[in-house]
Amino acid sequence: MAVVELAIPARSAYLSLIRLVVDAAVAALAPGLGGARLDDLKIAVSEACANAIEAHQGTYVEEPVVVRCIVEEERVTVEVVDRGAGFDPDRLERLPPATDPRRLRHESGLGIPLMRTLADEVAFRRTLDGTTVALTVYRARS
Amino acid sequence: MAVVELAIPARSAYLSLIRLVVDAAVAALAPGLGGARLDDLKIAVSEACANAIEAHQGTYVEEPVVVRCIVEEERVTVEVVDRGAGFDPDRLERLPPATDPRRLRHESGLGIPLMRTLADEVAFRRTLDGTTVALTVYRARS
Amino acid sequence: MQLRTDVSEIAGWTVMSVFGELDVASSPDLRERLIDLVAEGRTRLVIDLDGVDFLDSTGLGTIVGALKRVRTHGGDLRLVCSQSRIARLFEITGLDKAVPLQSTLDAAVAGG
Amino acid sequence: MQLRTDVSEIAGWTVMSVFGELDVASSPDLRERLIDLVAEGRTRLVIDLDGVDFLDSTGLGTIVGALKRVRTHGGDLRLVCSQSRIARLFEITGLDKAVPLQSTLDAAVAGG
Ligand SMILES: Nc1ncnc2c1ncn2[C@@H]1O[C@H](COP(=O)(O)OP(=O)(O)O)[C@@H](O)[C@H]1O
Ligand SMILES: Nc1ncnc2c1ncn2[C@@H]1O[C@H](COP(=O)(O)OP(=O)(O)O)[C@@H](O)[C@H]1O
Repeated sequence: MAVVELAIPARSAYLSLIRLVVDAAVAALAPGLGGARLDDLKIAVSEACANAIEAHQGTYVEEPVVVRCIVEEERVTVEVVDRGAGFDPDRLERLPPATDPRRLRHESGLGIPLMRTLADEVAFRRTLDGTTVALTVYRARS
Repeated sequence: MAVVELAIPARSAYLSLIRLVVDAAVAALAPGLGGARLDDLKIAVSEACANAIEAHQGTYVEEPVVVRCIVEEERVTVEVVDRGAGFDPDRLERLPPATDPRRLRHESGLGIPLMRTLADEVAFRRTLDGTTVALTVYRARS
Repeated sequence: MQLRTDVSEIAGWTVMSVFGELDVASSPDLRERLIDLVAEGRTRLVIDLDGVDFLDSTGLGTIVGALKRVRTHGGDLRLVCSQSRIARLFEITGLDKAVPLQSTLDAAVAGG
Repeated sequence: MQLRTDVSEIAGWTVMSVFGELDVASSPDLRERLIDLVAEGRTRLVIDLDGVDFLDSTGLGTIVGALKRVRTHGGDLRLVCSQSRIARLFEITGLDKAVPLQSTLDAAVAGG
């Protein structure tokens, strides 16, 4: 198991750097993970980090967000750790289907649905001082 | 001041990733720092990290090495933090001049001299549990 | 952030070509530019995403917003997206059903 | 690591072209390959560094080692290095005085 951890200011301007590091870290640590799967993981991580950064605005804006890449034999997990106020992922508003005209009222709310589709596993853990989102992609599965 | 911190396994295979992250972090945080100065800093950081990784071999091989990029208005500092046994930088063997035939007996020992030339400031700090090397490059100076 | 847009007029359509990474850092900027176009009365819009290197959910949301705005003004929105990496995100969110993707600019501005 | 070497014979010289990052992770590998060449009696060596993207002190040390080994066997070592980023490291360590740098392969194999 190899772990690479990045701590980064809670500002969206750093998302690009986070994606670059996740890309390079996973490519170095898990060369087996194909380009498309790595792209999926990168988008999911970017979404989780955007939410973590958002959760730090206000009180925790000076606290870094932590991104931890954990590479194991059969899977890659990226944990995104924040110190925000937390939330209940089971109580989010559901978006209307894309064919429903009311769908157009919603410009946000697509991040967690995207994470759930792009990663093989998504876990939201409430921690003592925030939220940890763990995104897992299996190396063999597609 | 913006701080980006990377914790990485103590293996030389990760040096390439460290350089990439330092490059991307400094380019994102300190766009003013020119390409040549950034190259210099990257080499100096790579040397310091190679030493830190070397210092972890044996007892601390499972402990990560930490690389912290600190970007301020007028300068960029990269700190390389290890938990190795430490050393005295003032008691290193001096290499013979390059024109001395005895120079060819030394295949190593060029890392710290390179750091000292490439960075504007180099500080070696003995910490409670290892060494921290701080490499600083000023933005305006050449 | 690193987002660049070019605007041109082709066959009665206003084409906005987007270059760079379209994420939560850069989407607000794109949103403003699209709002400005619609405010100028340019409601027949094509957004060309072929220069986009990265797209996240706020980028998708920005496009949903543009679609809503042009429709409100009796206009229309079309997307150029030949990169499968990017097109995939419209497919998995079902948004390709709300705004069809065209693989070329020619196809996007064809047929009225 | 990501290090590739090609070996060819030109005008009585054995030319080893090095591609990739030459750091503490990859230098031991290069060192072995250079030792093998000298062991085969190829002691008139040119190392072409124009494909090197990154060089650290162990890379420099590996070249010092090769110089020592070819000299011990009555041979010689020349370097091709037209990239100023890389040449600079030889200059600031003074090693350009021990092994002169040539900016082209032609110049390196010229003159005996
Ligand atoms: N790490 C987090 N901490 C606190 N709240 C969060 C976190 N992640 C997501 N949320 C909440 O869940 C909501 C839905 O998130 P998401 O699906 O990514 O859409 P969006 O970010 O566009 O609103 C967010 O608006 C936020 O209220
Ligand atoms: N972080 C460190 N911890 C312990 N010892 C160190 C550290 N950095 C340097 N040293 C010591 O200083 C010596 C000289 O370092 P350097 O000039 O980089 O050359 P080299 O690494 O090639 O020996 C090393 O061999 C090592 O003994």
